[in-house]
Amino acid sequence: MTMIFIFLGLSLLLSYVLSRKQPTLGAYFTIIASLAGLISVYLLRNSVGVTESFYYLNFQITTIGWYFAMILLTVYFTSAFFNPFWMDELIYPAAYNSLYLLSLVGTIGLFFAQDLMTLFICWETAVWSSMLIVQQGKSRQAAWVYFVISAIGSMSTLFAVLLTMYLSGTSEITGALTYFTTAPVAGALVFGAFILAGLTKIGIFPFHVWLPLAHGSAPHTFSPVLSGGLVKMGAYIAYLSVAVFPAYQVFGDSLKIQGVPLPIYGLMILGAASIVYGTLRAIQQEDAKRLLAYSSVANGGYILIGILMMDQMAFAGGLMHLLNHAVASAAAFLAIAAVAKRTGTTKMSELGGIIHRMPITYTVYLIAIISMAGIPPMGGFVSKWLIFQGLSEKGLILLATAAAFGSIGSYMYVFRPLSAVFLGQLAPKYEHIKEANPVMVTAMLILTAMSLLLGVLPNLVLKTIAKIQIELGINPIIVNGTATLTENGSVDMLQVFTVFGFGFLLILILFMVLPKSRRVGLMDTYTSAEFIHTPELLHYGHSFYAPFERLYEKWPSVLPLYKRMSMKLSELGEWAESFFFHPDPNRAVLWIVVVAIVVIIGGAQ
Amino acid sequence: MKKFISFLLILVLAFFLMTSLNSSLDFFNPPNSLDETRMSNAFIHKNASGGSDPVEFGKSTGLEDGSANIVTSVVVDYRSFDTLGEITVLFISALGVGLLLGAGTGAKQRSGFILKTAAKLISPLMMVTGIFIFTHGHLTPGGGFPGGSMMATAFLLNYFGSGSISTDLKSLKWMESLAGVFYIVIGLIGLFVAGSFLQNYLPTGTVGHLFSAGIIPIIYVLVGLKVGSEVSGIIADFSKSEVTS
Amino acid sequence: MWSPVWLIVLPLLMAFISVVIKKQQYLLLNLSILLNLAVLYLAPQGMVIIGGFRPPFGISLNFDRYAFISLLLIQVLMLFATFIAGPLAKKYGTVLLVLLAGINGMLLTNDLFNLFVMIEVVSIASFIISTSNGKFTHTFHYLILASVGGVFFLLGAVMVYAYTGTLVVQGLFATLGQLPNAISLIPMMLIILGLAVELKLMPVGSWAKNIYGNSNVLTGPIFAAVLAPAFGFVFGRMMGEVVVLNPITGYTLLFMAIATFVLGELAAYRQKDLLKTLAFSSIAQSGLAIILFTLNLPFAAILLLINNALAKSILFWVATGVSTAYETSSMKGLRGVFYNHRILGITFSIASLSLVGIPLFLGFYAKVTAVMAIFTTGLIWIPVVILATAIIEGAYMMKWLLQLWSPAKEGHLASTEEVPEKREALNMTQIVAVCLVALILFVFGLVPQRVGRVLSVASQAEISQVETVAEGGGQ
Amino acid sequence: MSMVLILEWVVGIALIGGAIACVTTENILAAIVRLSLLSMVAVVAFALMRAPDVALTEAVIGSGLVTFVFVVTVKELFAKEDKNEEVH
Amino acid sequence: MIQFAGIALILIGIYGLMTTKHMIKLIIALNVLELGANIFIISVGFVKNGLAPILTADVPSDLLNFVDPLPQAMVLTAIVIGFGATALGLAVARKVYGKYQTYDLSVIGGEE
Repeated sequence: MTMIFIFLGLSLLLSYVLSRKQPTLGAYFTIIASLAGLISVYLLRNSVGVTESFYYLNFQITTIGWYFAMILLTVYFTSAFFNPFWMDELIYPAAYNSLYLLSLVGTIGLFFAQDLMTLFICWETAVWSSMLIVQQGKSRQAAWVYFVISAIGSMSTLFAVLLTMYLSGTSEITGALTYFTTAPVAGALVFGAFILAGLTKIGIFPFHVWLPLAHGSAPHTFSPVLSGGLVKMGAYIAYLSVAVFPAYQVFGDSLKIQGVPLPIYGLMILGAASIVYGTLRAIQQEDAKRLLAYSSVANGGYILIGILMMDQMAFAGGLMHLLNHAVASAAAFLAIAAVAKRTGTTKMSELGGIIHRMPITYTVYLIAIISMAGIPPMGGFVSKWLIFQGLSEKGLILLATAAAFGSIGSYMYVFRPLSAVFLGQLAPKYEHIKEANPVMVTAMLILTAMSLLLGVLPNLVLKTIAKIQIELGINPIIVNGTATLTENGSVDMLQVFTVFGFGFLLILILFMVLPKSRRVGLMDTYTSAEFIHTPELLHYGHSFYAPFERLYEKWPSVLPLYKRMSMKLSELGEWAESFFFHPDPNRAVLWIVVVAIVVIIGGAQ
Repeated sequence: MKKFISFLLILVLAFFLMTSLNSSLDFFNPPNSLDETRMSNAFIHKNASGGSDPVEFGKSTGLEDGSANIVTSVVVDYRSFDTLGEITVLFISALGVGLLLGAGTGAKQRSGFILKTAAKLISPLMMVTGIFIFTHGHLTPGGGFPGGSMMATAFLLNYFGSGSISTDLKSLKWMESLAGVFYIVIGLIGLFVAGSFLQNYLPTGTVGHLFSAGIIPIIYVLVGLKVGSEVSGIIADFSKSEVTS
Repeated sequence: MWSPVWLIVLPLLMAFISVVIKKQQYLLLNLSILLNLAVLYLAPQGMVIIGGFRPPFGISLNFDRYAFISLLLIQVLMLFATFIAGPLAKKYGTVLLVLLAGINGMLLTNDLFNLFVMIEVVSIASFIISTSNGKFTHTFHYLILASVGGVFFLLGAVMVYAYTGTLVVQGLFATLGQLPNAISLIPMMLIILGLAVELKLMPVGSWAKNIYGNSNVLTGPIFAAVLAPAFGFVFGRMMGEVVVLNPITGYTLLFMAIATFVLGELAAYRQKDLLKTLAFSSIAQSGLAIILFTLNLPFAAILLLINNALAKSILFWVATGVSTAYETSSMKGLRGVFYNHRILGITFSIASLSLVGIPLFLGFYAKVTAVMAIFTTGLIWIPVVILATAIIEGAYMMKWLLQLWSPAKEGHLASTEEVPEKREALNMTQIVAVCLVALILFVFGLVPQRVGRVLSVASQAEISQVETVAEGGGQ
Repeated sequence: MSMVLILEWVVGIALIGGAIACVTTENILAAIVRLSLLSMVAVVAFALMRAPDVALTEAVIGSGLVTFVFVVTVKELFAKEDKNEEVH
Repeated sequence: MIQFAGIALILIGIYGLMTTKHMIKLIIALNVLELGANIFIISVGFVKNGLAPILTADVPSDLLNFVDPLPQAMVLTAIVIGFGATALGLAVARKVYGKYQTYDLSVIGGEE
């Protein structure tokens, strides 16, 4: 394993050198490096339990770590296919390529970390290297918000890590965290600090603000990594804080709701809130990338709830949803990126009818959103179904309702870009665009194939998850052939796929047979002989769900709250500056006198 | 308002300071004799390095410190290193004044005939007094600082008298530099000869004699010269300076 | 022969000589720093007597590991500072020599009054250096405050003498500790208040904002990287050897230090001017060092001081170099400036990441050590404050990094059109020097444990005082 | 009460009074002159406390040189005042 | 009494530093403060009916009743240091005057 890190470390240097010579070359190299990483991590699947030390970093191969690392590497690997085509847009291509690999190193290190210090070091490395990549996109503000929100998580992790190390006297993760079975009060503090990091990173409400900003304005090639990959770091922290950290024991004495301790239930409520909030906000978005970012918020909620449940079904669902969402969201982002490469925009109201020019991209996107929305034949369905099963089995009605709401809402938001970007009439200026470059298409097809595969044969993944569950000592999910068994019944995805595939074929045949509709130009709009100044406002993709959005457009947003907080901090700083750092000797001497008086009065007692 | 608040604060501070200090200091009744624990007793009895020889003016010889003026023995012998630091402070502030005001070209000072004559008469006298003070620093009150400053005052009078800076500033610089260098060199000789920097390695002679106390008079002369030249430099810089905008 | 006294005397001798041979000032300066490094290497550690009288009567120098570490740091940074400041350092060569002598004296001396003299030497030299940026009202403000602080320190030292009959620093707390609290209170307060001015402790450190905030390539690094750690080390020595605190004064000091740290960072957070940001950041960091020294955690404090000194010197060199070249230090004017100066940008980034305490850099090790050490005192709320403030610190440092690297309007991709016209910020040799310091910082970050091992010896050698505020107050 | 004690009180009160007068006056030149006088009184105080060295130093530096430096610094203010008098 | 006066002078000097914005007056106040400190320091070493610490032919050989010479030595140093600081402060003030034609900091306001 050390070799992997050394290899990736060397290759990031090499990619820097190559990129200095020829940016595209370095970018192609990132594909090779991440592929090599993927293969070598895959080969580690049988060496669970092996520990290795590299310098003062200690690593251990665990099933869960392997599972997470594989997800991340898949996303990094496929996204890397897009890197070469964005080199000319970036001002620091060499830095981009090497930071791309550095963040990869950081994330993989995080999943394989054996001790808390290694965990934190890898975490921070991933955060700041990805922050430096995000800044190369459209917005510095976004990168900054990303960093600050991450820093809140980082610092609370650091606090938890150090307090744990201090109290337990060890830094080995399992040993240190299980210490808290005997110290529930400190345990609650550490749990809070830990889970805060997870929440910020997954983008759980109210820490979700960075997601739309960072995803929306990161370089197009990096958005899939952010959404599909880096967010999963938070999920890993959440996993650590309920599965490895004895959360259910620590909160064993607290009030329980349907068997779930209140603090954990509260976190689940936050998860549910982000499902609802993310869904509603996603429906509103005008920009395809921001829309997908909000959908990540919603899906993060599913993942969090699933992991927090720590049971047979929902937990498995949560872990599986990680993979499904990573694959689907990476594919969706990549599809949008491919469109943006050809058209130069991600605003839905400026696009339309791209299906006529980029059919493969359309297919990729279609399958990705089907998976994200959790519509049956795809992987997303299985995981969401499992989570829903778990929730309803425990009787957590509120959460189950939110989950159901999110599923239904996701139909709305995933259909919007599908319709606005790909369907409809093609704008004249895009008449001459071509299908995406074969390299990019390859990457997208890989992800699509995975989505399909996960939908048809979820047992491939569920086996690994069952192994994890056995390691944790909870009932494993039972997989029987292609069928997944639960207490409420079983689902065999192969059968489902057959049925849906049949239906799809039927519709396709009908579509072919039935007469075609008449095609009109996009801007062929009746305007009472007025000249149209702002044609995009008349685009059918604009204000797509206007009547629905109007229901909640007045709802307060969270971002102003943060802005106000930042402003308050500035004001406090200004106050301190004018009060204590005033450039007036009189005042300083006055302060000396005041301090002297205080000290004498205070000290005399 | 500001004055009132300041006044009030000072009153409060004064009250608490006084009540706090009252427990340890008796403002109106100084002690009758020096506390045994104070190290100054060793300076007075000249027995810091052991020894219990009686100290008598004009008689005792070969004491650890040969200066009749105990303050001088503290300043230039026991705690000579402080003095080195002190002349460094003066040196650096003279330098700073020079850097800040040195650009001035030199303003002519108008002065009356009487002042001129008086200055011309007094200034050599003061010069001599100054030299006397710092050469007798180990016997009588005074020493290098007032002596050197006296010299500088003479310089200042000379300036009033003649209306311009007559003494060559260059030579002042040399004097300043050399006096400092010699101070350190004498100290370093101590390091090589006797084992510690600024050690009094010359025979201390008889208490009360002009040629006694080892390196003390030498150092005090150097200090006097250095202080004199530095203060002169400061005066010259201030006098020359014009308001530059 | 190889006595640490050379560390003070040599620069002083050079300073006296340099008055008459002005042209060689710069040479003498660098020569004496190099010779000082040799002396540091050769001189045996231990107590050194000056004037031939043993400690209570004469002045002595305490050349232990603690002094060694601090002196080494100061000589190295001074060497780089003078080298990079170039022409300015030539003009102020004598002053820098005296400053060096004063700082070395301050760090070495074992006598309270001698410490006062050395502090005065240093502060007067630093007044002169601060005039080099031409903002005389700021210097004046500094001068008044520092003089008041000096008088306070002197009074404190004299009162210590009046009560205990001795001025020897080493082990003075034992003697002072026997005095009733009401008596030791005032001298302790005076000593701490006297140092507080130079330490930039909150209500009395107001001079630092403008002195640091208008610095040029000489003043910024000298103040932030040489003077700040020097006074930090002196404060550490005082806390370890002299100061006796009762719980209430201890908490007052702790509160002031925390307020300095938090409010300093907040003030830095709102700055739109690079140098002012760094100024407030320096103020805040010195607050953190004071927190650690007050809690009697010298090891963490030393680590922090070293990290800050190295990081701040780089930050100030780059910032002053760039802002002088582009005639602005505002966020808007410097946007994307590192596109022109990649190497400076990378060193700046390394320094700021280390300052913020990002892993793989020395600052991270310092922060972790500090927090772990504070846990041992039982005051768990202090690490919470420190880490929460670290978010703010990270926020503004990153804001600057992002702006300085990205030549772009908000909402647009970075483009070369937005890059300011290239000008020479530092010349090639200066850049090499900055890189060397950055390399030191980087290497220290790679081998933090080794650095820590060297330092822990130093901190153990120095601090003999056992009683801490935490122990006194936490019970 | 011995003579010395009376003298001490007189000097002490003179010091405090002089200091207040020196600090509170609005006129710069008056303040400088008062500082010089205060310094003179301090010389007496030093002498009273058996510190001849300090007294001598204070006399030469404190009341001599310091005053001179002050006066030279504000010599422009002298000039201004002269002008004002001429105008009136 | 003189010790008391020394403390009073320190406080008056601080008062001066708190109330004036005139640079020259600030330095004057600083001088008052330093003078007070010096007087206080000397008074710390004072002994009732003590002798000046100078050996002369008339001094009794038991050397008992001297005042403490160490504070005097310190004050000697402090006076010179004070002079240095004063001179430098005035030089700085003069530079400010050269720039703004006034010594009043409240007129100058905040220099950027």
